[in-house]
Amino acid sequence: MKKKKIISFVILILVVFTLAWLLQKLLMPKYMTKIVEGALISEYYEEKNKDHDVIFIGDCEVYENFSPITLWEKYGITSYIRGSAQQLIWHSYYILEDTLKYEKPDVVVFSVLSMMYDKPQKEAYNRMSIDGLPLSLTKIKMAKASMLPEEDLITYIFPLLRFHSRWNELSEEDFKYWFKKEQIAHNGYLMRVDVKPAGSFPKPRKLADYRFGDICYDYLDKIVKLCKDNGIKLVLLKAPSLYPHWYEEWDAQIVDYAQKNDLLYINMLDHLDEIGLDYSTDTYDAGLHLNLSGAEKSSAFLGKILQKEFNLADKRQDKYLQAIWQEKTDAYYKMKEDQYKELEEYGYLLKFNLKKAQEDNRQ
Amino acid sequence: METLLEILEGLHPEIDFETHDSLIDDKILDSFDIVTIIAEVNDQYGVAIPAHEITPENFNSASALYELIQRLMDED
Amino acid sequence: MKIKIFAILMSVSILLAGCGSNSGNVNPSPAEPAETTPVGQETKPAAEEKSKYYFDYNGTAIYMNADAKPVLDALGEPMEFFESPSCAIQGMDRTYSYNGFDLYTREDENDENEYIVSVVFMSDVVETKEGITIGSKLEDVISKYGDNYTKEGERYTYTDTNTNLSFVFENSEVVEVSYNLIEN
Amino acid sequence: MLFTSYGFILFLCIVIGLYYTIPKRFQWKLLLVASFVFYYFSGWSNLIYISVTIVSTYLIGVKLGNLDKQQKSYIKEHKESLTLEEKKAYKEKIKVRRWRWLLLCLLFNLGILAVIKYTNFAIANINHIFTLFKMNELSFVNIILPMGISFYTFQTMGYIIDVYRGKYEPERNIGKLALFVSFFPQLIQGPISRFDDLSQSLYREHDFDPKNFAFGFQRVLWGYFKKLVIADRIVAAVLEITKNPEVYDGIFVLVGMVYYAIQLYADFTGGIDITIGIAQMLGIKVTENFNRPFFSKSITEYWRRWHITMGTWFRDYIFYPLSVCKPMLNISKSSRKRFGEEIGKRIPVYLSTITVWFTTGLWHGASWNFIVWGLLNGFVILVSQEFEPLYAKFHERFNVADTFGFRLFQVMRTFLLMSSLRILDCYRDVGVSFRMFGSMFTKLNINELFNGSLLKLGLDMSDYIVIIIGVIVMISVSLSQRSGSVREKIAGKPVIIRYAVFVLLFFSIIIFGAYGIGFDSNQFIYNQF
Repeated sequence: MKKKKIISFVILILVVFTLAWLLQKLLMPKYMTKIVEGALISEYYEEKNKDHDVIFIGDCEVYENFSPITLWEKYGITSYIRGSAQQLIWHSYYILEDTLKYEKPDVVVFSVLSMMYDKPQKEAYNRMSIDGLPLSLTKIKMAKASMLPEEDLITYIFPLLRFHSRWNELSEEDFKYWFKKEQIAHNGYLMRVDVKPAGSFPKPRKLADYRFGDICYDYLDKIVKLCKDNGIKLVLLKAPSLYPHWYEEWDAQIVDYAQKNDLLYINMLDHLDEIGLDYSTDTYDAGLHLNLSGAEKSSAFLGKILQKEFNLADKRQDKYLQAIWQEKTDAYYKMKEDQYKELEEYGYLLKFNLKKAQEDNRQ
Repeated sequence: METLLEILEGLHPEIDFETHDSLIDDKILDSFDIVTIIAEVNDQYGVAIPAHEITPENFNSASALYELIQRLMDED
Repeated sequence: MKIKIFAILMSVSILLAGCGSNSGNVNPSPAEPAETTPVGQETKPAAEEKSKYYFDYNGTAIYMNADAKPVLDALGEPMEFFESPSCAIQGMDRTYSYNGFDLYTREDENDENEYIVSVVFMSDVVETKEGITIGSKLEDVISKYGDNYTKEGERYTYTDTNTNLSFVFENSEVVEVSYNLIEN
Repeated sequence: MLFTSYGFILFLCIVIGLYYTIPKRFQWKLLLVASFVFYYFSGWSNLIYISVTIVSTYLIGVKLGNLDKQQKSYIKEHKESLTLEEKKAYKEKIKVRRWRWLLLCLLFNLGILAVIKYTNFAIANINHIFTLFKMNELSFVNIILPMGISFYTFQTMGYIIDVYRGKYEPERNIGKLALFVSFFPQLIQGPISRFDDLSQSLYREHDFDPKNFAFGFQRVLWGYFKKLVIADRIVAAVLEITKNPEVYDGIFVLVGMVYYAIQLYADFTGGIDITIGIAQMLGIKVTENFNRPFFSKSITEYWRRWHITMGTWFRDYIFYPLSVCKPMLNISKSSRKRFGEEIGKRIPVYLSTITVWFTTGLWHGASWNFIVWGLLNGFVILVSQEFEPLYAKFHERFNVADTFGFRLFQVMRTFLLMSSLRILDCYRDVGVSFRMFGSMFTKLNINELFNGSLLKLGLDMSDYIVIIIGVIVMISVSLSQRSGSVREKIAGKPVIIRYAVFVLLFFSIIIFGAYGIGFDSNQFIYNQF
C-alpha cells in the first residue's frame, strides 16, 4: 500500500509541473504581432549553427542598424546580433556571458550608447531582455542585477508568477504560437523598409554631469575582461543614429577608455559621408534608427573595417556555410519584398504601427 | 434550592430546570442570563460567584449551581 | 524581591519609550491601523496644487504635467517639431521648438493624453518670470530664488511640488534654464 | 513579512522541512527561533516590545505561582497551630499581594499597548479641545505600531489572569511561554489562543502524520484562494467606492457594503485558515476563529461565530469580571431598591455590555469611528435583548419560526445589519458614514446599477466572473461544512477526484490570484493591527 501511495504522489507532482509548464508557455507574451522586439533574444537559441565570427550586443542601435546578411554577402563574415529593446549594459554583459556558453566568436561588437543609462528604466524592458534566456545561473544573476524594487527574483525563475494575470488578455496569437514561434529577425536584425526623412533635432540639453555612471564603467570593465579571458577582440561602436544626442564629452570618455584598454572604437557619426548615409531615405523614424537601405550601407562600412582589423576570413566558399546562409538570404529577400508590398498597399508596416492598424481595423 | 429555581424560572419559564443538565451547552443560558443569575444569587444568598467559577460544569444544571453556592457559602 | 522586579520593569519601559520614538520608518498616517482598513489606501492626489515654478510666455502660463493641448494651441505653430517613440513600447516623446525655448511633452502608452514634461531656454530671448535667463550671474539667481537649491556638478536645482527649476552654469554664467516635471 | 509574500513561503518551507528532520525534542525550540526570525522581519524594534511583554508576564506569572505555593505550604505546615481567623487573614494577605502583582502586569503591558496605539489618538482629541481654546496644538508622535501587538498583548493578559485565578500553573520555562506568545502563524492576526488550549499540542513532540499534514496544507491553500483570488481582487472596487464618497452614494453605498463584506470575510477567514492550516501541518491544534458567521440569524449569534476568540476573550476577561465584581453587585442592589425589580435587573447587564463594546471598538482602532461601531454593536444587542418578549409573542401568533423563508429572512437581516455597521470601517469617519448610510435611502436609484458604472470601479467583466465563481465556491463549501468537514468528504473520494480538486485549487490561486506587478498584493487587513 505504501508504494502505491508514493507512486500516485509522484504522478501528482509530475502532473502539476507539466501543467505549470504548459500554462507558463501559454500565458507568456509571444511578441509575434505586437512589440516584436520582445522575441529577439529567444530566437538565438533556435539557431542551428551557433558559430559566428562576430557577435553584436546592445540595444536598438545594433539590431536596427546592421544586417548580418550584408556582412555575409559582401565579406563572407558570419555574425549574429544579440540585441533587445533598451538593453542596458548589464543586460549586454550577461547576454554575452550566456552566448559564450554556446560559441566563441572572434569579435564582439558592443554598442556604447547604453552607457548613458545607469539604472533600470522599465519593468517591461527588463522582461524582454531577460525572459528570452533559458533558465541558468547567468539568467538569475542578470535578473538580480536589473530588477526594479517592485520586482521579485522568483518571477524570473517562474515567469508564470508574473504573467498569470494575462489570463484575461489571451488572444488568438497566444494560442497560435503556444509552442512554435515564427522567425521575426535575420540573425538578430529587425528589418524595416519604410522611410521617414529626418527633420531637425532639438538642441541638445546641458547635462549636470557628463561622466557615465560608475555601474556602467564596472560592467564595461567586466565585458572587456570577459572578452580578454576568452581571447575575443572587443570593438566599441557608436551606431550612426542622430538621436538621442551623442555628446562630445561622452565620445571623449569612450575614446579615452578605448585607448587605455587597447580597444578599437568606431564612432560612425564621424564617417557619415564615407558610409554614404542619406537621412532622407535611409531612416524609418526621422533619424533615430536606419531602415534596410541604411543598415546595408552601414554594414558594408563596418564589414570592411572588421575584415581589415581582425583579418576575418571570407567564408563564402565554405560549402556547409553556403547552404545555411543561402536559406537565410532567401528569407531576408522574401521579407524585403513582403514589406515593400505591404508598404504599397497600406502605406505603412502593420507590425510596427499597431495603433494605426487597429484604427484602420486591418489587423 | 427553591429560591434558586425561582430565579431560573424568572428568566426562562419554559425550561424545566430540575431535570435539565446542559443549560450552557444547549445555549439556553446566555451571558446575560448568567450575569442576572449571579446578581440575584448575590442578592438572595449574599454570596458572590467569582468570574472564574463561571464554567459550564457549574452552570449546566440547577443542582450543580446550587452545589457551587453551597461551596462558596462555607468557604467564607 | 518585589522592588527588584519593579525596578527592572520600570527601567525597561523607559528604554522602551526611547527606542519607540526614534525607530525606523514612520507610520504614514499618525492615526491608527484599523481592524478593517480597506487596505492600500493611496489617497487620490489632492487637486493638483500648482507649483510656484512655471514658465510664463507672454501670457500663457505653462505648468509641468499640465495637459499639452491647450498650451500648444495658445503658443501657435512651433518653428520645429520632433517626435521620438520610446524604443519598443508605444509611448511618444515630442519636442516643439519656439522662439528661444523648446517645449518637451510625453504621451503615455495607455491613456494617450499628452502632458508637458519640460521647458528649456536656449537663448536670452525669453526669461523666467523672476527675470533670470541665459547669461545671468550666479548671484542674481541666488538673490531671486534663495539658497535651498541642490547642486549637482554645474547644475543648481530648486524644487517645488511636482516641478524643479534648474540652471546650468559655465564659468558662473547661466547657459541653460529648464523647468522639469519630477517623475516619481 | 506578509503571508502573501514569496519570502514567507520560502520561510515556511524551511521551517517545516527542519521541523520534521531535527530530533523531536528540539521541535518547539525551532518554532520559537522561527517565530522570532519571522517577527524580526517586521522590524527589529518590534522584537523589543514583544520580548518585554514576554519577560514581564513570565516573571509575574512565576511570582504568582510562588505566592500560591508559599500560601499552601504555610497553611499545611501550621495546620494545627493556626486558628481559622489567622488562616483567613493570612490567605487575605497573600491574595492582596497577588492582586497587586496582577495589577502591575496588566498596567505595564496594557500600558505599552495604550501608549503606542492611542497616544496620537489622544493627542488628536486634545488638539480638538485646544483649538477650541485657541491654544497651540501638540505635535503627533511618530511611533510605528509593532505588528500584531494588540493580539499578543491580549493573549498574554489572558494567560496572566488565568494564572492569577489559579486556572493552571504558570509556565516555568520562559522559552515555552515565549513560544506561546509569539507562535508565528497566529502572531499577525490571531486567533487569541488560551494557554491551556494551545500548550496541549504546542510543546509535544510531533512526528510526520501524512493525513494531518495533507489536511493542513489543503486548508492553507483554501486560505490563499480566498485571500488572493477573492479578497485582493475585489478590494480595488471597495477602495474606489470608499475613497470617493461624494461620487459613489445612494445605491453604491449598498454595493460597497456588500463588496466589503465579501472582501473582509475572504481576507480575514482566509488569513485564519492559513494560520490554522500551518499549525495543523506542524501537528499543532489552534482554536477556530469562525464558524460560518454569515449564516447567523441574530446579532448575538453572529458575535458567537465571527472572531470567536475575541468574543470569548472580552467575555471571560472583561464582561464577567465586570458584571460580578463587588461595585457592580452593589449598584445592582441599590438600583433595584430605587428603580424596582425590572430596571434593577438590567442595570449591571447594560453597564457591562456598554463597557465591553466600548473597549472592543477601541481595541479595533484608535479613532472615533471604531468606538461608535463598537457602541452601536452593543446597542443593537441590547435592543434585540429587549425585543425578546415581542419576538416570542410574534412567534406564538404565526408559528413561522422554523420555516425556511423566515430563517432566510433572519440570515439576510443579520447580514445587512452587520454590513451597515461595518460602513464605519470603510469611511473611517463617523459623519461621512452616517451621511452615506442616509444617502442610501434618499438617493436610491436602482438603475445606476445597470448603466455599466459597476464596470468603472476598477473591476472588469473577467474580474466579476472570477469573484462571482469564488463567492459561489465559498458558499457551497460553507453549506457542505454543515454536515461534516469538507476535507473528510474529499478524502473519501477516489484518488483521481482528490488530486483533481487539489490541482484545480492550486492553479486557480496561481492563475487567478490578484498578486504581483499588476496588483500591489495587499497586507492582510487585520495584520496592521
